[in-house]
Amino acid sequence: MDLEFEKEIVEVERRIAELNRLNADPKANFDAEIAELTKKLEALRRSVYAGLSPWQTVQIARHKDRPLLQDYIAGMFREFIELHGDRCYADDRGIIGGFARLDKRRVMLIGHQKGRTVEENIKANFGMANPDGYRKALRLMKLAEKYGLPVVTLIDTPGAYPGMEAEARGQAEAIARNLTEMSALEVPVVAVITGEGGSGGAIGIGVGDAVLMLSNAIYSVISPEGCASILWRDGSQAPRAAEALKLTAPSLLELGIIDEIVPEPPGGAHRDHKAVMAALRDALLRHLRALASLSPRKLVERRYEKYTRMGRRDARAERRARRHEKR
Amino acid sequence: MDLEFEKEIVEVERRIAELNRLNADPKANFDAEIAELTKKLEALRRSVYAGLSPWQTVQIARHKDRPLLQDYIAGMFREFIELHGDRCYADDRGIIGGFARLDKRRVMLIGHQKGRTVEENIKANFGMANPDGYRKALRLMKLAEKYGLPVVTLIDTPGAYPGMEAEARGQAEAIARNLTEMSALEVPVVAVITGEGGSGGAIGIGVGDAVLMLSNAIYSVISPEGCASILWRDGSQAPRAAEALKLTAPSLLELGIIDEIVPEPPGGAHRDHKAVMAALRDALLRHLRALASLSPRKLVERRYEKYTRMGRRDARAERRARRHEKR
Amino acid sequence: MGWFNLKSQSERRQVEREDLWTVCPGCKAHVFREEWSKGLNVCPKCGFHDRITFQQRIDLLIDGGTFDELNAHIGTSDPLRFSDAKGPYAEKSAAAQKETGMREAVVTGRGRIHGTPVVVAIMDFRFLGGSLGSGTGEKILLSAEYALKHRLPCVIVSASGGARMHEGILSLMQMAKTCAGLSRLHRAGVPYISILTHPTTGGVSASYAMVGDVNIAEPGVMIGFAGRRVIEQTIKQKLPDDFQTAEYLLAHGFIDCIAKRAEMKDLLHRILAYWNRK
Amino acid sequence: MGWFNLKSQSERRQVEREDLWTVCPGCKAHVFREEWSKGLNVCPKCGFHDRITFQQRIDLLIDGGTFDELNAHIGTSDPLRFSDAKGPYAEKSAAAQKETGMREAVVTGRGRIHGTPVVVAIMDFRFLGGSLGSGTGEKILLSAEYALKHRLPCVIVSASGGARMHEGILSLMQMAKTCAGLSRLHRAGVPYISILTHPTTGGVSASYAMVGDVNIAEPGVMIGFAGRRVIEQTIKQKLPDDFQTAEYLLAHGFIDCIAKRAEMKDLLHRILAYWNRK
Ligand SMILES: [Zn+2]
Ligand SMILES: [Zn+2]
Repeated sequence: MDLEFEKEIVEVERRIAELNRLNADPKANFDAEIAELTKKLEALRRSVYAGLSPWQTVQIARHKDRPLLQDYIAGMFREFIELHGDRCYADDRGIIGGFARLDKRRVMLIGHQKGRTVEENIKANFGMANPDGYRKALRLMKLAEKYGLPVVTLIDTPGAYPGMEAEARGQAEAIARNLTEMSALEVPVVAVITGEGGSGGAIGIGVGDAVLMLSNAIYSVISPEGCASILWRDGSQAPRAAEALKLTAPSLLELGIIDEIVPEPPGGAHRDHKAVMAALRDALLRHLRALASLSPRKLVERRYEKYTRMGRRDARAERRARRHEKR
Repeated sequence: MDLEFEKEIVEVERRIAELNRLNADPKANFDAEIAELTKKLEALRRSVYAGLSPWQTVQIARHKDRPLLQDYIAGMFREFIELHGDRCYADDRGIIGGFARLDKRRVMLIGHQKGRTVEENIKANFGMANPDGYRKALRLMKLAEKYGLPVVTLIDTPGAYPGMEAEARGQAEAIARNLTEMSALEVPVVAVITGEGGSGGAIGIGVGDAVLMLSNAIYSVISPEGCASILWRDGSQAPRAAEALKLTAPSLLELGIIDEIVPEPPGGAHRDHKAVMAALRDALLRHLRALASLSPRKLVERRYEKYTRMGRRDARAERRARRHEKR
Repeated sequence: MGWFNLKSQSERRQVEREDLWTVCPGCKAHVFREEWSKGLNVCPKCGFHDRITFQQRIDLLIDGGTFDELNAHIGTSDPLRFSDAKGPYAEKSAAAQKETGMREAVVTGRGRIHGTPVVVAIMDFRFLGGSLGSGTGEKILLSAEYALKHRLPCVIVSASGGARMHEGILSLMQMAKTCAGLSRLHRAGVPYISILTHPTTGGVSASYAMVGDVNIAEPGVMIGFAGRRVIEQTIKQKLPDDFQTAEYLLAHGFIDCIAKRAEMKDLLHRILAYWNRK
Repeated sequence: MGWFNLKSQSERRQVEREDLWTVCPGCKAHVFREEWSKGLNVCPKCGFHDRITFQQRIDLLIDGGTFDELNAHIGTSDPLRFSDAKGPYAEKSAAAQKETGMREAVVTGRGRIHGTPVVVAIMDFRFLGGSLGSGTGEKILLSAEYALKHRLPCVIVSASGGARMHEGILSLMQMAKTCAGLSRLHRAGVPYISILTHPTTGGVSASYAMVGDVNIAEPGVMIGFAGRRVIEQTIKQKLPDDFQTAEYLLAHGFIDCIAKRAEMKDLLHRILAYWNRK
């Protein structure tokens, strides 16, 4: 299922692949055509991706070929020792975590797990964690605190699971508890929104000293569809809602919600896992290095200042947003 | 269902009641007979209860008319504000707790709940708590720590519930966690074994700066029946096991496990709730007063010393036990 | 008497009735408006605890004449310049302000509960469904900071449909912001009591409403994270009737006690007496 | 050849067989004793991780020549002068000591894991079913205290049927005693890794075995609080086959990872590398 606005890109990609196939014949020589098309493709990717609407970004952020937690674990980290369970009820598969090595830095890695196949997705509950997942995350953060390890969270969820059992076991309590505890965690926390940053389910592991965001990720208080069906009484108005919600990385940077945008390659993260992982690795290491020099006390103070400033009346964030509007 | 060794007592009680009934007739006068029988009754109670075997004590400790948690709450405490739930899964009814006032002292009261009727007992799961009960207890202890309130626990359980769901939700983890956290709780903890102190289910809320025990209560690593069926391969050997396990208050005082025996009236707590509550109230207030003067640091240090001394080779407790043997 | 006359007569009666009577949202019973108000908006038939205004709540919980409002100047902000099918958010919030006399969905201040000084934050559902906007979060945070500075117990009465979408991500951030404030309060050993009233859902339930030292709910009120309809669509089955009621949450371990409106003040006072301020 | 001759021949063959073969307690397969030992008592057919001795465990986990035993002098005590149908506990424990060469159900010491110094406590089920006696508890506690004093990670390998009834209430107290030691370790930020082997039940599962920073189990092993039979009698229904297995506990959130015997040392080493000792 290709995206509408990617059609032209996909067509050129298809032609290049075709020519490459023909080129395998020693008698053929399509080198010139391939070179030209490749140039064209790059220009096309740049121009399409430079002009994405918020709603198109939503679709990229949810793209099935986008790197998932398991891809980052395999491609970006040098080791992963998964630690299971919340020591209370279950080992949720919507959020997983464990010890991991990023280059030479050791971290506690926690992230939402989505699947690529239907089976994987059912197991991971489509990245929608249960309260047990948030409680496991908190347990691992507390372990990281004991071991003096920085925490890295990778966020990619449509939201916390809205199920009956999830309510019965306290989805609200689990998220509220995490927000409360993360605000005072005495080790560095770097959160990365890699795909969908879906509301409470995202911020439930998303309170960070540094919050990074891939350039085509989204982060929102509600899905555009949900917002549209409530405020426009018409789910098909999702593109307008996406626009209004300011859920793209540049808007969120302006609003002071995120600290840095990690650029995806032209054509999006789903076209080049390696490139986006290289960029993310560099950004993560840079932030981890900087945060490592701060004392636990200082870290907690800074994090408190950071979050309590958000949405403060007459605060910088609001002024910034207005400046952005005027442009 | 009267106890065999109480038969004579019950018979005299019955006769006194009968005479009192007849005495209601203004023409009758059995005052002298009643006085004599009352004297006899008291002597009888004293002699029977002075010579109870451990197995007889087990039966008294389990007596259905013995005061239960709800009786202490109604009869000994001046206020009780029940606080429900473990903030995770359930509000267990096998352990309940809340703010309570003992005379003018404010405490966090936590205890096992048994029922007197079948319905009550089903609701309270016969005093056998689930993991949620132990987790609720811990939550309330942590709240007590925050509020600077001493904790009073009343222990009366056959044991932690051995059910499938209880295992699935981590009965072992819940008890282990409580032992770990209680050892470092920064407020005074006074534990009272009021009836059955059943193994892990008892110590799961029983780590105290002072551990008191009613004179006919029991406290054991395993029920005499269970011990007999394992070590004698014959459940009917429970009386011998009860003897061997040293589960009565005087033995436990000698072994250094408990700090004080709270005397029940002759005839047992089930014959006079008021008397045993008066004695327990006095003992509790005395210990709470003494512990209130200790700093949190000192409290935790003392508690650590107390528990790490238990069963220490060449420790005082063992020497005491030997001295007791020789008598 | 013509048909139109009949109609207008019946219409008039209905208007009179609406003036005199209130229909209970719980059991649909008709109750004299006077009785309804005297009963603190609690239905005398079914016990439903209907919404009340912040002023009624203050009168109910705080000793007369002791309430001093704090941060009254803080109102709504419109960081996204948000506009939906019904027009700009700015107009919507201005209308809400005019209608309620409030500048945000919460009123905060200090006062006394049977003589005990406290900091209190009271949400009012009339103001944009008690939604959690930046101003709401700011006032909650400042309440927690004031409580910390003066070592006073903090009491928050929640009534909210959840996050305020019109403020987008900044609304979401109020969850982290308010919890950060309460976390400091907790670490300093200062009490925080959460009172959950009808309804307390979404982002408010998933932040400050759920992390009280003691969580107290009014009977029968709705408390939950996700909406009932969303859940039914997700799991494709009907939910039990008592789902997401205060009683359901108590049984599942998240609510400490349920107290009737008329008993709430006494209960608060009794609970706060257990704090040994050092 | 008479009947008696046949019989004695078959008997002889069986003895030879018992010498050469081991029967797997998991799948009842016959495995060459040599293969069985070489495979670290793990069944090559079904993967069952059978019990091993403390010495085998030391060889498995600790770098050769680095193990220094601590508190070897601590043995059993008999505070109750306990005696049951089979005679005095004192005789029973003396026999166990003679049979195993151990003085208690746990051996403790310091050693290195791929060079990383650790304190280790290793239970051996052969000694009175790995039961938790006062001496066991004492050695566990002293291990934790040694680890705290020298800021060394503490590793405890559990294998136990539970409390040691013959020491009565003092056995129960070992649960509180060992957890008190581990609580101090935890507060000081020193790692504690718990390894759960077959079986880890009763009082040991409800104390130190369950409160590791990381709880690692060998595959398929039995872990639980109450005994299977007791539970079946209580709930009056059959339990699922995988009940109380390591895999069951992992799915229910109580075990961090499951590691095969041969991989345990490497895993421990890798985990301990994540501790930033300050
Ligand atoms: Zn009604
Ligand atoms: Zn096998």
